[in-house]
Amino acid sequence: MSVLNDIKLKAKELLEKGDVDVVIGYAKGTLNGKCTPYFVRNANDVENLVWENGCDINLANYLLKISDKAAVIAKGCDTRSIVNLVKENQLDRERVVIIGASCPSTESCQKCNHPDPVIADVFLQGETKVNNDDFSDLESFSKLPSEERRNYIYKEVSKCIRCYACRNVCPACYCKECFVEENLPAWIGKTTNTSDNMIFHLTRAIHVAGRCVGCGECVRACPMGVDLSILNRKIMKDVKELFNVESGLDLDTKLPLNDYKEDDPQYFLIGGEKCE
Amino acid sequence: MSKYIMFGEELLQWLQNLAKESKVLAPVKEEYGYTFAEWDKKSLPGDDYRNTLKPPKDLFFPQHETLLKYEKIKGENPLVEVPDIPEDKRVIFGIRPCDASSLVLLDNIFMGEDYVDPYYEARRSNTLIVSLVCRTRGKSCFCEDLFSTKGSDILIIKVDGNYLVEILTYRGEAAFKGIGSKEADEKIVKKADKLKRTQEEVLDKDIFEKLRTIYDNPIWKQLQEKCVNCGVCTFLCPTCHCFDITDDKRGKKVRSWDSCMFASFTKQASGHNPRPTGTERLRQRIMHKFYYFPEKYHDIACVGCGRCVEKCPVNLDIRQVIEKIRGCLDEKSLSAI
Amino acid sequence: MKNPYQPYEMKVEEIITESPEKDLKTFYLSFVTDQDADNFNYIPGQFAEISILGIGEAPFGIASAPCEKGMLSFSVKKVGSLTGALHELEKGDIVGVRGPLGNGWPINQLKGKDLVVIGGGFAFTTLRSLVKYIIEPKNRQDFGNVDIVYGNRNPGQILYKKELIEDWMNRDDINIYLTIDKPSEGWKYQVGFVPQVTEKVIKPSQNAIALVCGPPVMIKFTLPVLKKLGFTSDRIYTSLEMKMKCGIGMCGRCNIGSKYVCKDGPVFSMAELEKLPSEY
Amino acid sequence: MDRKIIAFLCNWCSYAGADLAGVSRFQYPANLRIVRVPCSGRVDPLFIFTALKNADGVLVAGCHPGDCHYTSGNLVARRKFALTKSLLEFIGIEDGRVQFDWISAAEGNRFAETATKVVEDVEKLEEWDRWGGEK
Repeated sequence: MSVLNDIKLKAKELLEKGDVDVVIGYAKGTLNGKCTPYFVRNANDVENLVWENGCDINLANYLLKISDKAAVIAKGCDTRSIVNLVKENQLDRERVVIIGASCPSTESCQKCNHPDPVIADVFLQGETKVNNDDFSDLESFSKLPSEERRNYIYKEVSKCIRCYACRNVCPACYCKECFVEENLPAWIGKTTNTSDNMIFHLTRAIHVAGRCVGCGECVRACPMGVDLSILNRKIMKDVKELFNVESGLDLDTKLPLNDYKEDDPQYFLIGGEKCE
Repeated sequence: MSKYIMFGEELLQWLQNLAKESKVLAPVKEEYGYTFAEWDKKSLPGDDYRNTLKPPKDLFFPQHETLLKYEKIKGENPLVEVPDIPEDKRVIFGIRPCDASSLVLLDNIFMGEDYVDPYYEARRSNTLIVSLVCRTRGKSCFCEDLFSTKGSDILIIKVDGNYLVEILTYRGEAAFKGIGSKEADEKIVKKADKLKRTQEEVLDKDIFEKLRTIYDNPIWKQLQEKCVNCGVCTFLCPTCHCFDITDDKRGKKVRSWDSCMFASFTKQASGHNPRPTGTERLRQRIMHKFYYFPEKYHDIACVGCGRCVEKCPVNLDIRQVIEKIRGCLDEKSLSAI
Repeated sequence: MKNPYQPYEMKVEEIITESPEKDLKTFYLSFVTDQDADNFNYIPGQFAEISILGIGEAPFGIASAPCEKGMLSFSVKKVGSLTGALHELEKGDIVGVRGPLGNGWPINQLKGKDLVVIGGGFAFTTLRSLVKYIIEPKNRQDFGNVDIVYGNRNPGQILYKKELIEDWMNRDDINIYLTIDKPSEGWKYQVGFVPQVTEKVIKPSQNAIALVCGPPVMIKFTLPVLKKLGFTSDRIYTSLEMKMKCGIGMCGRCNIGSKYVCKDGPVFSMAELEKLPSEY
Repeated sequence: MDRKIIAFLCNWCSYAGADLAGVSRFQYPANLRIVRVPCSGRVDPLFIFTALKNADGVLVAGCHPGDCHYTSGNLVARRKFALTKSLLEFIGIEDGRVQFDWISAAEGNRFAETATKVVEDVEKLEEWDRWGGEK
């Protein structure tokens, strides 16, 4: 409760002083267990803010949409997305006040390594449980026969209705025109055949490689329950193992896919050594 | 038309008979929700589902479908063919009344006075709609009438463990011909009527007059603030019917669902976009459902199935949108301030 | 009833490159069968969806007139994938044509009236169709005076140059005022933007009808001029450009208010447009 | 078997290598359809995934590290390719289906060898379902 109180006080102060035009946080949603993004412009409305299990939507996304001076109430993953957006020159760090707070989620992110904000202008610490994601689930998946793995992925992506909720909620997906919408050339068919869906999901996973912070928003947003995390987490695992990078932890290092080392592994080449 | 009362066993037998000459589709539980799939013919489809994950428009206007097939032949004129128009007879059993009524709304579009979509029409004319009334409303539902008969050929209400079968159309009657079921007696009919009368109050969706005055109202900007412009609400909406047509480069002209929530929907080749931001696009969706569509076809393009409420990734609840529109100041009052 | 998605096959008979930049071409297409030619009955202002297999389909106003039997013409500016592919076509190639679609110019309302035809750039296509229709000997008596103002950035971009200068300019049953934005060597006609030229050459009128087609900025500045000349909104017509797919009022793409531009338009009076959201 | 392989070759090294293979009459199978790209860095993994909708295999080749015409295009690409290859393997795509190599302008012979190897490898694989095809 005290974290929420502090959030309200800080939000109120920022609005009253005129430091920001809007505070982006969460309010109670209309369905059980779901909170909804909330834009506070009037200091009195801070009373509607909540900070509880269900506040899981990644709010970094909204900073790209808003041109006002904004404060955002951010947990670990939101701040990591903000870090990446600043690095990619999508967001001016000076324009945003980050009210950082420990993640209140108790359910949705079992595998989160960073519930606390990595950058913040104010940090409101709460109780969190730091997990250690060892990607063991991916390792057991890898041990399945290849056909079984392929069929699983086919089965999952074939549920996709191509509503692009996964893309639109993702702070890393900010392209003005996504490859699925380009038509000169048209890269991908507009059907929901498994083949078109495969191309969409594989490409999206690779396009956010090194920038995906594993917030899980795409998984929660998917109306059809497609297992998107398996692709994203596989890439997160590889980025960590091959390039020794966890995305969005600091403002100083380059994004892993914009960077290289002379001795980066080349196991993927013909005759290259296997990756373990 | 007639009303019958049936035991579960009788209903099962009737359905099994229908299945001999028609493909019977019923809600089947899959990993992540219910979907209309071919009925196994063994036991009466259960009634423990709220609704199917995808709306039934999928069965008439599939997410993607081939409109034309073509073949390019070097040195010759290309061949263009119309694919086989679906002819198989179908029964959709257990569709919810809200969804059944959505089909009537779609008919306005695909079976209009000037043009008829042959693929949609074929499926519509080959399909018998047998709807099953919900026992209660779900937490995201806001249909006006749980017992709505619109769009159904036959409506089934569960009363005291038996089934009250209301025949609503000639097609429904034909499907019931020769069944020696008991006509429902007055007692049962009264009991069903009583159920109907105990319906709780629901959201009043009539905001037509209000919408007439608030096109330029700042409320749209406020309403869309949390919207991420994905296509969940439109794709899962039983009445949304926008589509795209593309050539797949491999001999097919394909129609696929599209959404007014996408920036690309109205963006012209020149780069000009008449609805450039989320504000215009959300306004279009709401205005279309509750103002433009009623103006043209005299009916609201929302049946209250609640799928958009349930699945919106940011909990942008259309019921709240309607409430906020109802409560907002119209242009006259705004300018008076 | 014919499957509304099935196109007629048409053969490219001739291609005229209209502009020195080569980004504007007029295609003359003939029907492959006589039966198709008989079935395709249209009025000026209607449009058709032209398709190239494997690429796609896009709407274009019909530039030919109904009296030009057996053929259709379209002027196409190269902007996107389909128009790009159209520009690659050669004589003898086959394209698909679906139509006629939409409502054309309101011919019946125009009868007995003086007409002011105002066009800008490559949007002159369906206006050419209209004028061609009007000057047909059997139709000419149905209409009053016809004044045409047609503007372009420079002389190179004028559509149907040969016809306009060699035929229309020499007729005494219509007045045509060609204009370009800035003076150019050898140019003998009007100079200035369409709205200014309109103000200069068109006489005020209480019952004439104006038909306007051109880039949005031209329309924007021409409307006040027309108002000043006494044209009320119900006597000004224009044709809207919208992204369209199906052309038959189903796909929803060209929906503005309760209208579908493809089916309820593309021709609208300004009075009608004033009642619609300005989403075009 | 007539299997189709799409080869994305960088303009400065690998494409020149293919050219040299041709000029030097080093034989390689005709199943290869070459797409010339300015740099291996231009190869968006999307190209690979999309190519596999219509082809049975993909070869991507660029300049050897250190030789990139744009200094580091292939070094940045190297990270992308590492992830792509690993992802493909993870989801059960056979090792031979998509292959990568560095081939210089002088390595006409190596180009022919690589091309032959990739075609032979793909021919040994089971028929490719083109991403599950049309559902």
